[in-house]
Amino acid sequence: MASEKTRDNQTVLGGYRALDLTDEKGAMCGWALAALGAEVIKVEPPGGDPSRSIPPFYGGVPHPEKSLFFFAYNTNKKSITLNLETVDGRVIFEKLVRSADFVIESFKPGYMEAQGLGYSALDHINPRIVMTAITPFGQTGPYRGFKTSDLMCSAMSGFMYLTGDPDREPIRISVPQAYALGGAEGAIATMTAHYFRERTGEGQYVDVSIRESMLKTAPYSLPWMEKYGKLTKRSGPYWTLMGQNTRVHWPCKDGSVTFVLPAIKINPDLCRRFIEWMAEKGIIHESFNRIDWNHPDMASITPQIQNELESSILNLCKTLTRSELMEGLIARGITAAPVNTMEDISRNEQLRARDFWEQVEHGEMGASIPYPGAFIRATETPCVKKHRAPMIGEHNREIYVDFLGIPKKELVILKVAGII
Amino acid sequence: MCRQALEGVKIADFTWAAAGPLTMSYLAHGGATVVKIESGTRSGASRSFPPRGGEGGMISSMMFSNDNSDKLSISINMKNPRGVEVAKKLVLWADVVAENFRPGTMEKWGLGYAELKKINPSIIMFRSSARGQTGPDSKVAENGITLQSLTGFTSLTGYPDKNDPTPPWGAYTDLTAPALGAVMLIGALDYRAKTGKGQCLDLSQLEAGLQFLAPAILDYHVNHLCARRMGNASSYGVPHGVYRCSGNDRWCAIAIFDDREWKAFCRIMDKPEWLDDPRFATAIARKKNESELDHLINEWTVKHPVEEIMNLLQDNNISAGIVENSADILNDPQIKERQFFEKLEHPHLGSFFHHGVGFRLSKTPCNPRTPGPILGQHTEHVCRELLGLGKDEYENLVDAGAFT
Amino acid sequence: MTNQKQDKNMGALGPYRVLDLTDEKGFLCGRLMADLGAEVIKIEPPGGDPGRSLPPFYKDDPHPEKSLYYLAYNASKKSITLDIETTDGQDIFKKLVKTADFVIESYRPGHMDNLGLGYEDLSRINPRVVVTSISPFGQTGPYRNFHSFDLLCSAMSGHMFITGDPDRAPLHISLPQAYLLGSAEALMATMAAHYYRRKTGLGQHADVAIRDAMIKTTVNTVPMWEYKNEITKRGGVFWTLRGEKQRVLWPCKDGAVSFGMHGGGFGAKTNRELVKWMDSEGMASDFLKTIDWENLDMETATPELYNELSDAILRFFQTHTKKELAREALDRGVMLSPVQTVADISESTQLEARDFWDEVEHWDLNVRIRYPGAFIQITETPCLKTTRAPHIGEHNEDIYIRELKMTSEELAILSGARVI
Amino acid sequence: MSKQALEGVKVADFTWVAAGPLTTNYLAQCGATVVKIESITKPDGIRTFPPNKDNQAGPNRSLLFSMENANKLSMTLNLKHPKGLELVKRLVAWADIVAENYRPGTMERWGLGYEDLKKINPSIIMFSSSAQGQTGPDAGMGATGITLQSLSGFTHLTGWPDRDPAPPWGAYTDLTAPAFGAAALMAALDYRDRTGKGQYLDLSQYEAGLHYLSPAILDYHVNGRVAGRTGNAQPYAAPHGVYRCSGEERWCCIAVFNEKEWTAFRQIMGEPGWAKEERFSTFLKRKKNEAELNALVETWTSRHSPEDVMAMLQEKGISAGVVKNAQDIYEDPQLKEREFFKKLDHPEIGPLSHRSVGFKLSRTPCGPIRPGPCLGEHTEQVCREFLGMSDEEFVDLITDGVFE
Repeated sequence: MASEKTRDNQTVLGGYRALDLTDEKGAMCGWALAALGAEVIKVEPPGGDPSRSIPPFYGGVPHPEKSLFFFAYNTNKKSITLNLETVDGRVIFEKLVRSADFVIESFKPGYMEAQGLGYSALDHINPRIVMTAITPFGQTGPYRGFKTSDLMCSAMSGFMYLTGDPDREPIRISVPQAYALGGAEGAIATMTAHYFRERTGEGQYVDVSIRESMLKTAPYSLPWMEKYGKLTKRSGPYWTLMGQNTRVHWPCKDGSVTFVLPAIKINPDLCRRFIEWMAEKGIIHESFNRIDWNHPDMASITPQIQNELESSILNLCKTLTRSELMEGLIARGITAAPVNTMEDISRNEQLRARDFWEQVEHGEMGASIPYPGAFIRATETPCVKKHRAPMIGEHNREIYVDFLGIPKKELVILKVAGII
Repeated sequence: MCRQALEGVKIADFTWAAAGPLTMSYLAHGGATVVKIESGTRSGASRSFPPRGGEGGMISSMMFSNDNSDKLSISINMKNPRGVEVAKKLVLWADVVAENFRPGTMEKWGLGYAELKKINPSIIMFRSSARGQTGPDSKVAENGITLQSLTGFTSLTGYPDKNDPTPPWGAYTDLTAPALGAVMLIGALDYRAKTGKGQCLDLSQLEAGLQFLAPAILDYHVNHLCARRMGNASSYGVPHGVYRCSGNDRWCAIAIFDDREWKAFCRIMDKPEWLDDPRFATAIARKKNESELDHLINEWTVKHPVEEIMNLLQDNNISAGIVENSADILNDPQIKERQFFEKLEHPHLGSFFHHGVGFRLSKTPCNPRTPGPILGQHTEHVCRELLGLGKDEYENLVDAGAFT
Repeated sequence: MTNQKQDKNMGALGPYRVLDLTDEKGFLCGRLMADLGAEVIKIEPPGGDPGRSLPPFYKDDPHPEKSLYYLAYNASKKSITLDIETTDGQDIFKKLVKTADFVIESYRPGHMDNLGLGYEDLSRINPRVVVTSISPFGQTGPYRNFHSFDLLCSAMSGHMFITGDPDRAPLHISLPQAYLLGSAEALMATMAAHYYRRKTGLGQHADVAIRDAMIKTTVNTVPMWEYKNEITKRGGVFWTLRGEKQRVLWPCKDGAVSFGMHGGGFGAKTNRELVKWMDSEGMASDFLKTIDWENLDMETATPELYNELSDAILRFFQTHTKKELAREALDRGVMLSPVQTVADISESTQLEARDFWDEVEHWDLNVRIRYPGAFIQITETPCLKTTRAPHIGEHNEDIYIRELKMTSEELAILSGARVI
Repeated sequence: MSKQALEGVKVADFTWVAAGPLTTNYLAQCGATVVKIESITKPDGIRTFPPNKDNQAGPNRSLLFSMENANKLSMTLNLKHPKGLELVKRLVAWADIVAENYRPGTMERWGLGYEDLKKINPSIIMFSSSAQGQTGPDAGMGATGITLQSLSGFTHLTGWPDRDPAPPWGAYTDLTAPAFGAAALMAALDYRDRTGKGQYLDLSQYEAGLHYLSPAILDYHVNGRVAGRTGNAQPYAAPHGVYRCSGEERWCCIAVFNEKEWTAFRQIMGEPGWAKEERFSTFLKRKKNEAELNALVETWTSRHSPEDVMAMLQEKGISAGVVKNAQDIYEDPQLKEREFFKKLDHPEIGPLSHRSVGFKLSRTPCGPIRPGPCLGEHTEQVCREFLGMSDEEFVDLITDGVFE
């Protein structure tokens, strides 16, 4: 228990232990705690966590020790194998709970209780324990038993309904997001409970709903519906923000750029800069010449003129490359960003200048891979240096033999009996 | 009133717009005293987002109320030296100073980390910015709409058959950054409580956002494969997407990952012949003929209401869910039963739903209790009760124009 | 399928491919085929074969890549992962069957048929294929679905009933043997079917019963019952092999030696030489020296005679160590062996002289391990040198990508669906 | 009768006693033509191995011999006679395979070493099985299965940990070597058919046997552990062993692998109080207290017949089997249904059950068709039909005593 351990004063959670029973649904929670210095022990079923089969893979060939998805969200963790569905597995887990500060799990609601390992049981063993359950819909309510997918959590959060073309189906971000956000939300919840525990000595049970953590992705549309009964709909490259469509996505010669089309009535100065730029390029709609841009007569700005501004800027963008366009936009004080791909990201100068990438050694593959580095810079308690995700059961000996004192001979028996 | 987990935590909150306030929301809901420092001249765009109510400086929007519930508002004129003086008093009072201005702004006010430390040696400064406090681009202007493109989310959203991606609705990085920021902030608070040491936290919303794309980044670094948008397809599940149902703009998300689910699905659709159909019998074949399959599934789904399909598939242990619109969410039985929304009475906007956090703590509630404050609503309360200023002292400041 | 280069030894079975679906019941069969040069592809369920949890383990570390049991009997094979219970798995398996000469499996009888992969199904895909099924009791008959384990096959073969001390329970060999004998039997069955295929082009189904293969270990006790209604019982170190009880294990100074006192022509030379040896040390009585060994029939010899002989020999052996007895027996042509441990065996000069051991490189463990080498020495097509057993799915890339020309994307689908 | 798998394979079989004849037994049972070559003065020692007809030893009276040599042909020859050797060479020219298991050097002494055979028949495959191989310092060591199983380590590994070894009954290495040898022979035959090349196969029964102990050997090489006797215990199950049942010398083996089985087993035993005790509550504890557990299990089994125990447990999916004695094997319903034993009428012994190989081939039947041959029973047939000898020549050879 933390109080009896030598606290590591370099990190926030040094000396704390988390037992991480999650699959892909909650991996990011333990990942964050590990980054904060906790000893996160991933408890995998014998044979390994099913999330090890999620693509992409190192070298493109599926292998449980080569899932890049698994690598990404299990850095700095340890791994033991344990079958919780056996009495022996339960007894061992209970021993580990005595030494732990956190338990994180993402089983179907009711599963842990069925193994005799629900919160009340763990609380009885270790009243300081913070137990975090990360599930698609939470532990209560009519949907709690629903069969889940990341897509479904996104779909039911309102976010997807708003993303995509109006005449086509709603879409999600192609790198699934719901489980990652749920895991991060779980980490906040866990830290909140941790803070309380450290002040009062009391642990508690944390019930995280992945869908609810996604619900905030659609914040503007809900009051709009509640107040006016109006449904915000998806609108492709436009953003339907205040009942109006505003273009935010601009294709150019070799890609696209994001910026918000300025409204002439609200921001005539920004518009003037565009007009001047277009004039330089010889793309200018005749109707703009009639406007005195230094003192525009707002009454004369019809929706049609606003539309003409949009189509002219679209034409302007198409004559420029992404870097030319970005350069021009920034020079004119327009907030904009290129639509970056992973390739662009890995070449980004800002990230390099901040020394963001962290080389992680994968000795077993003879490789060193640049990972996204610390998620936040902290002067006193920086995120710990990244260490590769564990191999299946890599720390069985350390935890079972060295820590719990199970004789090696018994460890073999446990393996053969399918318990570890 | 029940105990709350973060009771006693004091935050001087300079954040504005979305990414910053959403981070502080987690702490406010958890019980921290969050004093939002605003100014009448710069109250933040989100106060005026429709739907809104109130007038002029007192304007309030439902979105602002949502993002800032449980916080207090003090309105300080930072251009006035007496105003800055009040701000410094808040720094002395606080455990945390939070901000998400463009890097350099706080320094301009004399409130950089070095200065804060002089005032309050154990202060925690939480700084959230688009690209971090350092580096050549740190001061480039950014908003959530552009930042999600910069981070790569936009290039990963859209229909693969179209030339262009589609931006994810909203400002997606405004969700990813707060989640990770709050984790470290609470950790730093615990650390401070134990060691007395404060520190400065520098969150780059770009860098935090990239954590949510880590598998795709590793794929590029390792395999030189640049992830592309693929609509709703999954690299392994098939069928996997949203399908049109009867009614106007009604859709059902369906994901099938293995043989068992596929067999059950064919049975439900009354297509037993598909099990032996070389186009669909195996996952690889289904993937190859995915658009044809999607088309055929659509022919089935379009004849049924989405609720019926969801329930039918869920009864057979297949992942399916309504693509919920705002109305669906407000009426969702699960959300209702879990009381995710709290109806709070707002003086200008009336009674409406405020969203909570995605979790429940068994001993310490985290539900929203008070709506987002009206600008300067708590100026006097903060000065008198929290900072302990006398009545005269306070009025003196008012007269000096410290508040707006 | 005959593409062998004549200049390089590919082993007698060089041109052939084996798909090995067995668990521990049939491991050895494929292993021996690999020794003979066949390409043996072990098809493991995703996550690895359950046999990988069998002890002993490398450095007692119970890890799926470190089971010495698994390493021993899967050396020289390749490994791919494939769940043949899925439609995709079946589809791929059928593609592989087209390229294969042999399929070996050890599922419960009927399992392959239920999957649509029974012999009839496979022979439609590849009429030449030889399918070998290894099961405890065979594919037919009332016991075919019995739940089994190695000891049970020994118990029901009759061998255990006669092995062990009379005052204790029947015994099996501490390193279970039934599955190994069943595997060897299966190899023979497979090769017989292979020969027939060469002549006719027709494959067939070989149905191997492990218990049946084990019945031979009862030697003559079955006819003893059939003919004489005598049930042979276990007698510890005394066997009723030739009608009367005979000592087969003789204590000596530091252990025990095996020696059978056989009558007639079979034992005459040994017995004569032993008496000479005893005489040279002054321990042969006149009675011993005058026995007509050629005409001594142990079946009809009186117990008194037997006891007199055995008492003398027993006394003699007790004056010597195991090593002394073994050495001298070799020189004198006496059929006697010390009871050796694996340590004694590993020091054998005979095995060393015959270059029996194979040094196998385990780069993953950074070690070379000595394995038992060729099971038979062959002049023209020697057994191939043992190579390390494959890691789980080690050859997925070779088979799926290089050979079957599947893409990384397709493999990702299969991985996500837990097919590979 | 349908075709047999090895029809047309010709074997000149010099093997004797057990390990050799059991190897050619596979070939004979699968349809090969196996000519067993003996001399009248020195027949195969097993010809007198008990049980014998009427307990009277005689060359054609051993039941075991008939079983081991079913389907073979017997030819007698006097190898010391110059014409005998001549005749052998004609057999070698006829044969695909020459098999022998004499002490190394014996065949060479007769002028029948591999080099000699190759001159007669360049594509001949010669198979030698011996205790410790044809080369090496101990090659000449005489051995029987009884002694060899000790040398190979099997004896040391059989018995109770608290006692001296109880050697495995029979001659265990006589059983481990034959299948290896027969299969390698088939592989060599296949190679010869493809390439025209014969070769020499040197099987050391000692070495072949070690493959049955590989894990224990690797355990020694890697971990330095010398495997010892464990009775009937195994690390992967508890209880695991042989339990006394009602009746005299009646036993049943039982193995319980997992919790589901343990629960079912307890139910079958009627939930005795001891089974619920703390000391048996987990697998590790059952393993730790295995001796007590076994004793308690036996209190239950000893009240039932082994057949009942087997039936009760098998019905619930638990592995259990009768420890069969010789009588049980004869009466075994499974063996009956699979026609494992075939009753053949032996000219001197009378009807006798002959055991089959442990497998069935779907197209080509295998198993005993003819009892083991009487000594010299087929001498004439072999000479006339296989070697194409004329009446005159055959009679001359008889007269010369070549067949004695």
